[in-house]
Amino acid sequence: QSLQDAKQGGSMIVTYKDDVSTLDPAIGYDWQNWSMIKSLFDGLMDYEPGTTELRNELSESHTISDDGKVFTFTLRDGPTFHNGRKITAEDVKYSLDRVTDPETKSPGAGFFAMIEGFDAQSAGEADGLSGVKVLDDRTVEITLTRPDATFLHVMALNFAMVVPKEAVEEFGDDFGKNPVGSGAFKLAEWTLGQRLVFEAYDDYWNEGLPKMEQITFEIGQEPVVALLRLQQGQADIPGDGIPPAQFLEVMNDPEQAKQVVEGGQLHTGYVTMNTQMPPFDNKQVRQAVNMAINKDRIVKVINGRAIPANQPLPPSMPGYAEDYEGYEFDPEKAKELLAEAGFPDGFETELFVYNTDPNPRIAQAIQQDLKAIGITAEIRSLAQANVIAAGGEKDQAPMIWSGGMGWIADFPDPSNFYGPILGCGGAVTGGWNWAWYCNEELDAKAAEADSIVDPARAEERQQMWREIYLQIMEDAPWAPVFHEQRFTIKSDQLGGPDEIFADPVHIPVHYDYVFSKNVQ
Amino acid sequence: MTDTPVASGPVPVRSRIVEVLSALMRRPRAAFGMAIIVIMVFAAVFAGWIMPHDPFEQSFDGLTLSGAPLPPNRQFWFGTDLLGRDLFSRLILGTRTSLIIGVVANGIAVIVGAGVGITAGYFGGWIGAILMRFTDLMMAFPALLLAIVLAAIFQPSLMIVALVIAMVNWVQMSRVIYTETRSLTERDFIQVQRSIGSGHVRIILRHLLPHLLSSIVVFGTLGISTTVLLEATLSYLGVGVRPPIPSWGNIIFENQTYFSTAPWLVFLPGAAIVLLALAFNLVGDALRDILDPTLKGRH
Amino acid sequence: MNAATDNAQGARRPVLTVRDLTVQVATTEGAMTVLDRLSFDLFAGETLCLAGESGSGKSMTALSIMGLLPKPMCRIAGGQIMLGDLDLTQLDDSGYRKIRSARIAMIFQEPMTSLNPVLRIGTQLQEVLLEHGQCTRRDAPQRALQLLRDVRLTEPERRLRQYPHELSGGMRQRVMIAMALACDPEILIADEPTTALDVTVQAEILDLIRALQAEHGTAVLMITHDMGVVAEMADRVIVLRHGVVEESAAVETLFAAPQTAYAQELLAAVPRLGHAPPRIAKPASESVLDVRDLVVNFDIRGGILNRPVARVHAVEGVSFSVARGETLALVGESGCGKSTIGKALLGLVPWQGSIKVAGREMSGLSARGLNEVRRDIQMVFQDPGASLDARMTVRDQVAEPLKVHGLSRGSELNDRVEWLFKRVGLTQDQLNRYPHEFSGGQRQRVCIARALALGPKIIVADESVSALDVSVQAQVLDLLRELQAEDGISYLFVSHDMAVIEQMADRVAVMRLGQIVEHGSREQVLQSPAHAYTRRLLAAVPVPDPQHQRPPKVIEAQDMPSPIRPLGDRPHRWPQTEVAPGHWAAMQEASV
Amino acid sequence: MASYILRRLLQSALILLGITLVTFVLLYLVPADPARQIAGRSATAETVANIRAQLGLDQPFFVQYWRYLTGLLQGDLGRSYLQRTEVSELVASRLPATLLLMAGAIACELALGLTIGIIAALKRNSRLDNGLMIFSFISISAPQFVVGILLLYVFAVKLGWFPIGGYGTFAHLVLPAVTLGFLGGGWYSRMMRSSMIDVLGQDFVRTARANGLSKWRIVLRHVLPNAILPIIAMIGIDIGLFMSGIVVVESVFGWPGIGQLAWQAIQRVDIPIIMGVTLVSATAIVLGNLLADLTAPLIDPRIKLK
Ligand SMILES: Nc1ncnc2c1ncn2[C@@H]1O[C@H](COP(=O)(O)OP(=O)(O)OP(=O)(O)O)[C@@H](O)[C@H]1O
Ligand SMILES: Nc1ncnc2c1ncn2[C@@H]1O[C@H](COP(=O)(O)OP(=O)(O)OP(=O)(O)O)[C@@H](O)[C@H]1O
Ligand SMILES: [Mg+2]
Ligand SMILES: [Mg+2]
Repeated sequence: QSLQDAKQGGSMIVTYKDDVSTLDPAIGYDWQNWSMIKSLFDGLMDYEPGTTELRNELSESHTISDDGKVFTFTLRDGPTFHNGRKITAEDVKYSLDRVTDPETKSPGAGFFAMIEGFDAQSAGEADGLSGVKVLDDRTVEITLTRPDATFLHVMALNFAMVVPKEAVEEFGDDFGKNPVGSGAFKLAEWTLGQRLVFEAYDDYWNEGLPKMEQITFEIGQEPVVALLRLQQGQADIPGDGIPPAQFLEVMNDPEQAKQVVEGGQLHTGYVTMNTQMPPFDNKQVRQAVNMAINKDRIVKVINGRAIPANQPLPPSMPGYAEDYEGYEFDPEKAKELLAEAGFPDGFETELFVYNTDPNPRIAQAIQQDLKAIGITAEIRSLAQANVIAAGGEKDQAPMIWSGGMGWIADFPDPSNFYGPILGCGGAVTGGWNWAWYCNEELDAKAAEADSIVDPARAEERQQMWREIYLQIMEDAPWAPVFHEQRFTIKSDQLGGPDEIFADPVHIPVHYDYVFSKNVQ
Repeated sequence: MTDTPVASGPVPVRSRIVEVLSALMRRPRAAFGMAIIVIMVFAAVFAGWIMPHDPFEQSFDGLTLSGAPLPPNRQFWFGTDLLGRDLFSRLILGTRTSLIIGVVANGIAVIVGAGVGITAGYFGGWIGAILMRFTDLMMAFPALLLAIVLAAIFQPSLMIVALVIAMVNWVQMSRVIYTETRSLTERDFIQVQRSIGSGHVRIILRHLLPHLLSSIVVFGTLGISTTVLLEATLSYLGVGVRPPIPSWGNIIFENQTYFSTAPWLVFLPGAAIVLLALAFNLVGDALRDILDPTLKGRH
Repeated sequence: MNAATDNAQGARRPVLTVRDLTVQVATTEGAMTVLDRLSFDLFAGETLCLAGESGSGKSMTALSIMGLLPKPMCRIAGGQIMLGDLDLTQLDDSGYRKIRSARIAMIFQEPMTSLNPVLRIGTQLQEVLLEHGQCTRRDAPQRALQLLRDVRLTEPERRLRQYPHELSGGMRQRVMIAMALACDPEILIADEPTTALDVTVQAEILDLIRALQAEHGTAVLMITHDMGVVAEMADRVIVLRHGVVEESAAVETLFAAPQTAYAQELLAAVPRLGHAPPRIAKPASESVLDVRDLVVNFDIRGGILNRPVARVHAVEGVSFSVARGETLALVGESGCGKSTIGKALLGLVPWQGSIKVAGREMSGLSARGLNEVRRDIQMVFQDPGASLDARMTVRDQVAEPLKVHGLSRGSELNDRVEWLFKRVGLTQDQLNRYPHEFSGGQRQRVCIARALALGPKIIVADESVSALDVSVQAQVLDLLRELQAEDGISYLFVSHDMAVIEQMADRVAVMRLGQIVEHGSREQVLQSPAHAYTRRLLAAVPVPDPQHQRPPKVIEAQDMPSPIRPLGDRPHRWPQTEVAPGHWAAMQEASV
Repeated sequence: MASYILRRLLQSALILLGITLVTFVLLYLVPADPARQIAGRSATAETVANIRAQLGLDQPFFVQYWRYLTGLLQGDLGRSYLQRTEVSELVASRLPATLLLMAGAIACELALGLTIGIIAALKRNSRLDNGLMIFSFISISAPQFVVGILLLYVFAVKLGWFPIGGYGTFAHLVLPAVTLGFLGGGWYSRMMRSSMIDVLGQDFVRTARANGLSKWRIVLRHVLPNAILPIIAMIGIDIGLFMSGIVVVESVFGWPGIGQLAWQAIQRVDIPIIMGVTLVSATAIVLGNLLADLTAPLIDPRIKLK
């Protein structure tokens, strides 16, 4: 059954443990609401389903000026909001102004820093972004302060999605509970703490989509129970994935394993080492840690749900260095390095970790590996907020295991792994650069790479990023441990190509494209 | 009256403690409880000698190829945990933490609870009012929040978790004891003590306490299970013992989702907790029977 | 003499036959026989009294018949209890259930605790009726009401809806009787039904039992140690001692010519009003206790701020003094404030006024000072059961005051405790027992021993001999007098037994509603009572002589005038007039 | 009575004030900056400062607290930082489920606890009593998660008698309530046993027996009401416990109660939600205790409310 011919209709049930926090595209920023918002709203740009290739969405086409600073988008004629009103260029400007308005308190505002007038806007001194101009009903022109290769990715972020002014003004702060967008689905029901129901938007501009007539999100159930319900045919997708406890059981049962789709993820799990805190201010120590960690064993401990990592970028990310070998697992050599660095007997330190399974377990495995080279790491297993807070202080957390809070890319571009988490900008109090690594040379090189907007020079840009990350590996502020793989289990009734179920940006599935075999 | 007095004449003044202890040992159930307690204390103190494996060793052959823990077998009597460590050794080492929590911390909570309850009930008046409102306040106190704050501010340690438990767990006890003390204080025999000139401390310890023993035993032993499990929650939030140090509670807590695939990881530490609580209950019940003469001969 | 007794002399079959009843209790030292081959018959319509010293096994007999011996400590070791053709000792629990209340009913010693505190009177009555199929559910309330009328409770409709604690002791005892009579039983067992009550109420209850017995023809097994009650109630008497029958005879025979030595001793010990030996008037000495204008109020709180809204005027302006070696008796109806005075003297309740003990003013004393004073004044509490700690051996409890004040320790302490025990007539082997292993009277002796421990100058004895049988009572009274003679101890002697008072007191104060209404020397008050209430009190005293019987006059139980008053409404203090030198009385009081 | 309630409510208001203060202090001490969490990774320091100012987090402690209190008096619990929803709405949406589960759980606890406690007291020191004691300790020591899933597996998945989690009908309520009842029943049964034994030794029980009442009548009508008082005090305490949420059972059964909300908020340091939930559960505890104190005189008329 090919995707194109699949008939529309049918329904499915997705379960989640945690509450859906908000469906406001300017605010929602967790992996749960990220793809829900994608189905409710549309932006100017998007990705081809199941891939990381950009494509036009609400815009019919776009042009980039030669200096790479002016982007002109032409809107499609036809798309309407769920309230029936046609989308105009004004809406695009309103949406961008809104997300950057400090009143909105959007966690994504910083992504738009390259747009002209952003500084004034975020300081609350302007009436909108001066760089965003409405040329006519269907044309928007956006001017940047510097050429930026990632800009089109930024326009594909949820934060850039188009919202209708009248609805935002009507609902005010509660817009996130009463979203009105232009996506393939519209919100039909939201019972707090229990369920959300999405219904297909009949007037969706993209003919033939969505496939499902209705999606119900059921909230508040333990993943273990969600799996039971799936097995009983009462749910179609456990949104939180296969619970670690049941993973082997599922995979060892051919019947169930058949229903599992495996895919890569733009994810890296790593240990940060605070380069400002002794003894991690010593490069050799950091390198020793890199050599001490037995990544294969850790992958085994999490039942092979990941592949070992040797660099910050995940394999499917452009710029990934295929031929780079990384630090190999060699406790002996690690010990030598430590001795060279002046710690023949090792030292004591702390390893911070977010307290949800399997992170404390992974931390314990790392702990044992470090023990083998003489480093005694006390584990501090804390609530997420506390770990983040500790990482943001210069002298709090010598080591942090990133699991559970780690970097899943916002968009598939190598630059996304640098800025706030490895660049100097993030190495400030309250920042996200927990390694407190700041290499100004690399910062300059990163800026240079990002100013290459010409698609023809993409290869060159990737090369530059590769060099940046290899230099980082040389300095070793991180010890990359693994890249998580995604395993999505689905019910028999769901149809669609495997990529849909392992979409790199839509987690767990690309809701618009899943169809029901029941109605075929 | 054909009274058959066996021992008339002065009774030798024996140490009360020895007397109670020997009375305990004469009851099979209490002796059984004592034995369990002794064994557990022994295990806690001499863990280093008893443990068959290194409890922290994530041994290579402790996991299957696909990374599953091993069920009980000849090498690992109680099986292994998710990191391939020997569960039996971890349980033995965990006895330390769990005894400190379940017995010491819970014991402190019991003492504080009983203390506050008795004081409030015995003195009444504004002292009682203040103490009881304070109890109400503590009852509504967000303990988990306190845990998070402490976790972030202090270095986590067993002391802190014991402190938190002692701080939050005395409340129920105090309320129940308060009510009982209130009615006991009204009774004549306490009035008599006051008329004799007994001090407050003497009245409380010698005359009120024995009457409250039965509630204290009930709450104290029930508290063992709850605090041992509470420790796991608190450790999870980062106040308590740090991995890889085991405690019965955190072994259960870490592994509870695995109970269908690796039941030994949940049921064995669970059994240890039940056994500990049961042992204290058996001893406590017997103690109460011994100290409560009205129940004598009723078993 | 009533008609039923005459019938009993005929050859009628007894309703209850007890043969060779032996009861044992388990103690730490092994089984102990408390009833030894006891045999007697009970005939329809007659009243059989079980008399005898405290601890002789009277209550055990009653409990054996009811099948209520506390299990598993006590057991029937042999013998038969025949109810008609039925051997009760062979019955199982469900068999017994059909007998209890339906054929044999019992009134217990303590009316205060024998009713379920959480159920209404009506409910408890109806329950019994329904359980034994005495009436239909529809008729039950009506029958219950009738029962309350039968026992002459005032306002029976209201009582049905009340809870036990809302009734006075006398009323509760009437309810107990109503309950016992609910199923018209053949046999009624009454275990000291009036010990806890004051004389006037006692007279009412006894009259009531007699009247009901006449109406229903019930056989009554009455247990008492009060020979006055025996004389007034019994047709036949069995005297028990140490679990064996000493003497069994018709009441007239027994009183006229007791056969056994024990019975003779018992009867000789009976205090008789007007027969007390004259007391030698003591030379006026310094007063040990001096009370001026004592007021004890209990606030009843309420309202949002928990302010006092009303006040119990338990003691209202009482003044008296007790000289060294003197005994002042306090009499008065239940609830008039006698015990409260005692508690105030020991600083157990807040009070106003002035109390001087051995010349030291009590008000404003620190805790330490108060303890000093307490060595000079001690109290024997009214309820011996409640005033002993159930979790402590009596040895420890008697030793407690000595330890508290650090007076003696070690073997000296032991000797002292043993000496105290001996003095109150208890034996060595009882030292290490717990309170519940004693009979009521034995407990009272323990309490006296405890009060004596500190060697006080004055003892407040609150109904201290009420639960003692006459012989022991006489012993204890002798003891008290002996102490007085030797050490010059003074007593504030609270009692309702006029005969005892006559024996003990130098002076008597009669109380009513928190005030003293009459006050004078023993002879003045008892022989020429000036106040109407005193006269009524004296009239209610049972006379230990079967020939002398008061005509039954059943009085209805009434609510007492209440000492509770709204704030600011002080009770009127009755002015006193001196009717004779040293004899004061409140004269113009209408509501007597 | 009315004035008693009023007085207690006044006191309760003070306690609640105390609780808000303590909670506020604690939250003030938590080293996690809500502004940073709101601002996200891409934010600059200025943006964060800006947000902090908007939320008033840059104000001194007492100003913040005063603001919260004045808001509270106007019925404004504030807005969740991370969910951006009115806290009152979030709490209100979960309150019915919590109350329902609480009622169900207490009913189960009582049913189980009283039955076991009574039987154990009547048959004390028998083999049955021992068995029941072991059962009680197992039930107290059992992890909620395991009990919940086992029940779910047996009664919902295998036997199909009940739905696999969810909320709505009576059938949904049964399993979570039974799970909690199983756990709490252990407590109640031990307490019940000990207080039953006390009451069984009292005089009026002897009177009832002397009146020939049947065994069960004595137990149920005479002993039970006298023995149940400590249990009632316990229920008061329990209400509070349940109101602050039973996270594990809620998430096993997908029950939309307050516990999950609270747990998530605590993990994320979402201050307004934590404050709101704490306030609600504190209120429940205070009311629960009041309720227990008000019930006591209905059962034991000797108890006077003072
Ligand atoms: N549980 C017990 N253990 C040991 N001895 C007991 C126990 N109960 C009662 N006795 C003893 O049994 C004897 C008879 O007691 P019982 O209560 O029948 O006396 P009584 O004649 O009713 O005395 P009183 O007039 O004081 O009530 C007493 O010597 C008492 O000490
Ligand atoms: N703590 C108290 N609070 C309130 N009222 C009390 C208190 N103690 C005693 N009373 C009341 O004070 C009055 C006097 O009581 P008290 O015990 O002194 O009487 P009594 O003369 O000893 O009676 P009895 O002969 O029955 O022992 C009674 O009405 C009683 O209800
Ligand atoms: Mg008796
Ligand atoms: Mg009195």
